[in-house]
Amino acid sequence: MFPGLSIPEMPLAFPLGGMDIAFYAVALVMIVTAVCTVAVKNILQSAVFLIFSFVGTAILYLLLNAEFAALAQVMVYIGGVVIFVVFTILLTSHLGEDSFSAKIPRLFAAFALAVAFVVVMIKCLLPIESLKEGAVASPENYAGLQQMAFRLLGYDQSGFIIPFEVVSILLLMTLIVSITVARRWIPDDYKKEEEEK
Amino acid sequence: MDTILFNLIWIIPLLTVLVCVPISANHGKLLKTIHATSATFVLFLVCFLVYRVYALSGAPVDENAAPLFLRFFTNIPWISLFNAHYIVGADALNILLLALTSFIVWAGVLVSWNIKGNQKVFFALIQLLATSVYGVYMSMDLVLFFVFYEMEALCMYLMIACYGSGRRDYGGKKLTLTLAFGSSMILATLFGLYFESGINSWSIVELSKVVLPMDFQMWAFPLMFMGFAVSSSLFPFHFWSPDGHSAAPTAVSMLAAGVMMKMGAYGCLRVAMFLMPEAAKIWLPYVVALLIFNVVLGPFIALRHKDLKYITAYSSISHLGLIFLGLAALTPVGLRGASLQMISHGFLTGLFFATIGMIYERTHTRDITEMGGIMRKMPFLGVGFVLAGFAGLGLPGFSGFIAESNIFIGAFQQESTLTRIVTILAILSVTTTAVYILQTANRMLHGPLPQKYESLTDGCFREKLVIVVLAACLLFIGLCPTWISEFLDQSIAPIFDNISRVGR
Amino acid sequence: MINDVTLSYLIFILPLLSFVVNGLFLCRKSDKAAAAMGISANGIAAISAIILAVHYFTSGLAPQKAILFEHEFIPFGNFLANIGCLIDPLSIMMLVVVTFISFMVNIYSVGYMRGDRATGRFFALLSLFSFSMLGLVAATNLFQMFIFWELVGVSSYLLIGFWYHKPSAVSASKQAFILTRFADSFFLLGIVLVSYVVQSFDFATLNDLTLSSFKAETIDLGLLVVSKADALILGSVLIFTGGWGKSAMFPMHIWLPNAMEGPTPVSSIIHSATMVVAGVYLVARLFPFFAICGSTLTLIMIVGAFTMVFAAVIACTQKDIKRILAYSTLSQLGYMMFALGVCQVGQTIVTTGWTASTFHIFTHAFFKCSLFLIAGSLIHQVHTNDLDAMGGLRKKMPWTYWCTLISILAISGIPPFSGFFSKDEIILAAFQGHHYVVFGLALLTSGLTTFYMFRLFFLAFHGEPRHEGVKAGHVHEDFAMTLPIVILAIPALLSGIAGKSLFAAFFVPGKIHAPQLVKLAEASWIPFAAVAIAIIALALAWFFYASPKARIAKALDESNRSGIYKTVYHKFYFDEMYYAVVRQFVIGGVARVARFIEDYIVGTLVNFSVWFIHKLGDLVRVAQGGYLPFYLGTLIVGVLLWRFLGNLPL
Amino acid sequence: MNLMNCLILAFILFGIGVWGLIRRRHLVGMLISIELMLNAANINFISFAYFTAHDSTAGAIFSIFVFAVTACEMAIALAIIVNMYRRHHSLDVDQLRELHD
Repeated sequence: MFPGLSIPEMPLAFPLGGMDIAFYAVALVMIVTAVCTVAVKNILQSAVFLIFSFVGTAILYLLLNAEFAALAQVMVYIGGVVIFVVFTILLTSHLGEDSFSAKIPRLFAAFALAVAFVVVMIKCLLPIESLKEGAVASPENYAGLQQMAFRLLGYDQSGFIIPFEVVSILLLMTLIVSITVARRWIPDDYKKEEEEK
Repeated sequence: MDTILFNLIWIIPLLTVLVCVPISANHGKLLKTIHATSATFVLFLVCFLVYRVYALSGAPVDENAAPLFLRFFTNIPWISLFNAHYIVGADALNILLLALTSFIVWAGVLVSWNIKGNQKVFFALIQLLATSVYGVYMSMDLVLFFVFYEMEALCMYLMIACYGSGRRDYGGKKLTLTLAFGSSMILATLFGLYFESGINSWSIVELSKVVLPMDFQMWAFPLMFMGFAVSSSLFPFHFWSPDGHSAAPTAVSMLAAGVMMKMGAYGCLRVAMFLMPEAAKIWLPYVVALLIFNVVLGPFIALRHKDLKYITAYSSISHLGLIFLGLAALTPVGLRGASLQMISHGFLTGLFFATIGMIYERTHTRDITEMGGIMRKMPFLGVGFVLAGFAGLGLPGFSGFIAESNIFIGAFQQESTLTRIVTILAILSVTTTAVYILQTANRMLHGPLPQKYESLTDGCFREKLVIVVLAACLLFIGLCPTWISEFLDQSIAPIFDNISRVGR
Repeated sequence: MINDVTLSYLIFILPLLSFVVNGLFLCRKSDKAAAAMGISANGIAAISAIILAVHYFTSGLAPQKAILFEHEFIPFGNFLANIGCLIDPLSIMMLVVVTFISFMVNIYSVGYMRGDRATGRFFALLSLFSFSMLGLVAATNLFQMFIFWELVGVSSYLLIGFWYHKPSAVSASKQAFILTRFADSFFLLGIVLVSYVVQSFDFATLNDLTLSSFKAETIDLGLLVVSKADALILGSVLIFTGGWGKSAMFPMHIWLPNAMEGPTPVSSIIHSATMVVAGVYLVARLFPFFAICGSTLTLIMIVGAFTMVFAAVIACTQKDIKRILAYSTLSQLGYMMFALGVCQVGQTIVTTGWTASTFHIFTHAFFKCSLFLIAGSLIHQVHTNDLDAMGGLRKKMPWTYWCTLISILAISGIPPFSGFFSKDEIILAAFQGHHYVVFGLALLTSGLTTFYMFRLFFLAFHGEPRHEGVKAGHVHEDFAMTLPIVILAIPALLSGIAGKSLFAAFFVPGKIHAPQLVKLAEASWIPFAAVAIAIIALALAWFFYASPKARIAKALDESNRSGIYKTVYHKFYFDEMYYAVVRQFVIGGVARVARFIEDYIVGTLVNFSVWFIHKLGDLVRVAQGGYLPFYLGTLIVGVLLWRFLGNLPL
Repeated sequence: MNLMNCLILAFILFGIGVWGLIRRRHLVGMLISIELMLNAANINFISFAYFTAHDSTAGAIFSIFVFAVTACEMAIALAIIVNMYRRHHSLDVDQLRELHD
C-alpha cells in the first residue's frame, strides 16, 4: 500500500495494509479507552469509557467480518449492559469515589500482576509461528445472519438448538431472578412499614 | 446359635433406634419403655453369653482364632477394596467388658428417665453409643474396631453438647477433639501395621502372628499406645476428662467414665501391646513415669475440688492410672489386675456418677460445700455413694481391692527401677484416695442438714434398682474374685505369651 | 454334726449373717428384732468359740497350729491368697475374747441405744465389726489379715461416725480412718514387698524364714538396691507400721482419743478391747518373722514404751471420762507392744515377753471393756462425759460402783485382780530382756496408771454430787447395761489367776530361727515393787481427790495451772500439730501444688496448643477472607506459577 | 492483521481487566472490569473463527452465547448490587466481608 517503502523483505512484525492500519487504530483506541475505564476515579466516567471500548470491539468484529456479532455487541453491551451499569451507578451513586480509594501498595500490586500476566501470556504466544499467518480461513459470510440463524436453530448434528433453548431459559430465569433480588421487599422492613401505617 | 446371639449384641441397640424412628417424640413413655426393654434384653443376653463363654472355657477353639481363645468367632468379608473383614469373637476379657457395658448402658437408660430436652434423640444416641462400644469390644478386625471407636466420640459429643449442663459446649468439644487427636494417632499406626505386616490383613488374630520389624514397632508402639491412652486419660492427655464429665449428663458421664475410658486401655492391651509386644517391653517401663501424675497427683487434685463431678473425674484419672500401671507391669498378674480394674472401675464409677446425678437432680448443686447432712434425707442414695466411695478407695470386699491388689503385686514383679518407684508411690497414695473420698462423703452426706434440703426425697424404685444392681456387681467381684481371676487368665495368657516371645 | 470345723464356720457366719440380715432387712423395720438378731448371733458365736477353745485346749492339740478351713481367694501366679481359719492358742484366745466381748457389748447396746433412731444400723455394724475382727484374728496369711484389717478399719469408721449429724463425730471418724489407712498403705507395701521376696503370704512360711538364704540376691527398690534380706527387714518395719497405726502408737495415736466421739459400746469393743490390739496381735502373730529381722523388735519396743509413758502422763490430766480411758488404752497398748519388743536381747531372743503380751491382751480386753461400759453407763445417766459433772454416784449405782472397783484394781495391777498377773509378767520380761530403762518406765507407768484410774474413780463415784440430775435422784441403773458390766467383772477379777497357768503352758511363739536366751534372770522382788508403787499411787490419788481435805474444785480447774500441766492437758498439742500438717502442708501445700500443676501448667499447655492451632487456622483463613481482589490476585499468581513451575502445554 | 495481533490485543484487554478488578474497591467498578475481560474472551472467539476455524460459524455463535450469558450475569449481579446497597449502604468490597464467616 505504500510502494515507496522497501521493507517487504523483512519478516514484518507489523505488516501494513488498510485493514492493518484500521486494526491498529481500533486496537489503540480500545486499549486506551480500556485503560481509562480502569484508571479513572469516577465510576460513571469509567462506564462511559467502557462504551468506547465496546464500540472499538464492535468495529474490530466488523473488520473480522462478523457483522452479526458486531451488531449484538452494540445492542447487548452498549445498549443493554452498559446502560444497566450506568443506571446502577446512578441508583447507588451518592457515595463519593474518595471512600473507595485504594492504597498505593494495592494499586501497585494490581498493576504489577496485570503486567506480569500479560507479558507472560504474550511470551507464551509469540513463539507460535502458525498464529502469524495472515491468511483468512473463513468464508466471507461465515457470520452472516442466515448462517447464524440456520446453525442456531438447526436440530441436525451441527445445530445449536438445544444450547439456544437453554440460553433462552437462562435468560428467562435471569429476568425473574433479577427482579426478585432487586425488588424492594424485605420482610422485616415491610412489617415495620405496616406498623407505621 | 450362640454366635448369632453374640452378633446380636451390637445389632439390637441399632435396631432399637430404627424401631423408634417412626414413633413421635411425644410418646416419651413408650420410647423409654422400648429403650429400657432393649437395654435389659441386651443385659440378659450378655450375661447369658458370659455364662456360655465361661462354660466353654477349656473347650477347643476355632483354629482361625488360634492364639486367642475366641468363642463365637465370625469372619465375613466386608470391604474387599482393602481387605477389611467383619471379624468378631469373644474371649473372657471382652465378654466381661461387654457385660460391664451392658450394665452401664442399662443403668444409663434408667437414670436418664427424666432427662430434659428431646428424649427421643437422647435415648437413640445412648443406643448408638452402646452399639459403638459393643462394637469396639467385639471386633477383632482393626478397621471394624476403628470405625466403632470413632462412632463413639461423635455420639458422645452430640450428647454432651445437646443435653449437658454447665460449660457443655466447651466440655463436649474438648472431649471430642482430644479423642479425635488420639484417633488420628491410632489411624496412622493402623495403616503402618497393615503395610508393614505384609500379610494383607487387618485381623488382630492374623497380625499377632507376625513379628513386625523392630524399627517400625519402635515408633508405632508409643504412637498407638498414646493414641489409645488419650481416651483413658493418661497424663498428659487427661485434660478432657474433668471438663467433659462435668458437662455431660449423668448417663453420658457414666458411659464415658465407666465404659468409654476403658476402651483406650482395652485398645492398649488388645491392639498395641498384643501386636507390638517387643516394643512394649522396651517402652512401657518408661511410660510408667507418666503415671506419677495420674496415680499420685490425681487424688491430690481431687482433694482441692469442690464440684462432685470434678472430684469423680480426677478419681477416675487416678484409677485409670492404676490400669496402666498394671499394663506396664507386663506380668500376668499385672495384666489381669489391669483388666480387673477396667471392669471394677466401670461399675464403681458408674455407681458414683449415677448417685451424683440423682443427688444433683434433687439438690440442684454439685458443690459439696453447699451440701451437708443429706444422708438423713436420702439414706439410700447416700449409702450408694458411700459404697462407691469404699470401692474406690480399695476396700476389701469390693472389686476395687481385688483389682488394686493384683495390680500392685503384679507391678512389683516388674523389675525396672522406674516401675518400682511408681508402684511404691501408687501403693502409698491409697491414703490420699481415702482422704478425698471421705472428705467428699462427709461434707456431702454427714453433718447438720441445711434448712433448704428439708424437703428432699430418697430415690425412687428405678433409682434404687440401679444402685442395688451396680453395688451388687461391685460386691460380687469383690467377694468372689477367684472365678473372675481364673476366667480372665484365659485371655491374658495368649497376650502374655506374645509379650514373652523371644526373637521368634 | 458338730465338730471344730463346723464351729469355726459358725463363728464367722453368724456375725456376718447378723450384719446382712440387720443391714438389709431389719434395720428399718424393728429395733427389737435387730437387737435380738445381733445378740443371738453373737451369743451363739461366743458359745461356739468357747466350746472350740475348750475342745482345743483339752484335746491335747494345744500348742500346735491347725487350719480348720481354707478357701482360695485370689491366685497371684506363683502364690495364692487364701481365706481360712487358723487356730493356735493365740487365735483361739482372740476368738473367745472377740466373740465374748461382742456378745456383752451387744447386750449392753440394747440399753445404751434405747430410743436411738438407727438402732438397727448400729447392731448391723457391730456384727460387721465382730465378723471382720474374727476374720483378722483367724487369718492364715498376711493377705487375709490385710483384708480384714481394712474391714475392721471401715467398721470402726462407720461406728465412730455413727451419729453422723454430729460434726465432731464425723471428723473423728474421718481422722481415724485416714490415719489408720495411712499406716495401712505402708502395711500393704510391706505385704507386697515381703510377698515378692518370699513368694508367699502364709504365716507358716513367713515365720519359718531364715534371712541367710536371702543375703545373696538383691532387689531394686527404686532408689536403692538392697539385698533381699535387707528388703525383708524393711518389709517387717513396713508391716509393723500397719500395726503402729492400728494400735495407735505414738505419733499416730491421736485418732484413738478422738474416736471417743462414737457411741460408748463402740469405744468399748473397738477402741479398747479388740480392734486396737490388732497391731499387737499382728506383731505377735508374725513374731518369729520379726525376731529374725534384727532391730525391728527394738523399734517396736521403743515405740511401745514411749507411747505407754506418754499416754499415761496425758491421762492424768484429762477430765473427759472416755478420753482418760482412751489414753489408758493407749498406755496399755504400749505395754503390750513393748512387751513384744523386749524379746530382743542383743542377738538373742527371749520369749517371755511374748507370753506376757498375749496374756495382757487377754486380761486387758475384759477390764478395759468393762471400764468403757461403765463409762457409758455413767454418761448415759448424767448426759456428759465430763468428770466435772459427776461425783457421788456410789450410792446411786452400787453394782456399777463395785464392778468399777474391780476393773480399776485390775488395771492398776493389784493382786489378785487379773491385771496384776499380766502386767507383772510384762515388767518381768523387760527385766529379763535387760532393757532396764524400759523396765523403769514400766514400773513408773504402772504407778501413773493407778493414779489416773483412781482419780477417775474417786471423782466419779466419791465426794459430793456435782450434777443436778444426780442430786435430784434421776440416776438409776439400767438392767441391760449393768448385766454385761457385772458379767465382765468376773473375768476382770479371775482371768489373771485362771489364765496364768494356761498361758504359761501353751502360749509360746512358734519355732524361732534365732538364738534364744536360755538363762533367764529371776527377780521375785518385782511384783512387790510394782504393788508398792501402785499402792503409793493409790494413796496419792486418794489424797488429792477423795480425802476429806481434798479440794476437788481446785483439782478440776485447769485454768490456773502451770505451763507444763497445760501442755499435758492439751495432749502436747498433737491435735493442733496434725491439723496444721494436714491443713497447711497436705491440703494447702501438696494438693494446692498438684492443682496448680493441673490447672495452670497442664491447662496452659493445652490452651497453648489450642491457641497454636487457632493461629494456624487463621493463617489459612486469610485466604478465605471473602476478599475478592485477593482471590483474583492469587489466581493470577497461580497461573504465573503454573507457567514457570509446571509444565504448561504451550 | 493476523491472529497473533488479535490474540495479543485480547490479552492486553484481559490484563487491563485484571488490573481493574484487583485495584477497584467499588463493586460496580469490579463488574466493569469483568466486562472488559469477557470482552477480551469474545474477541478471541471471533478472531479464531475468522482466521483458523473449520466451522467458523460455530465460533461466532459461541460469541453470541457469551453475550447472552454476560447479559444474564450482569443483570443478576447488578440486581444483587442494588439489593446490597439497600441493605448495607455500601458497595465497598473491603467492607462487605460478612459473607465469609
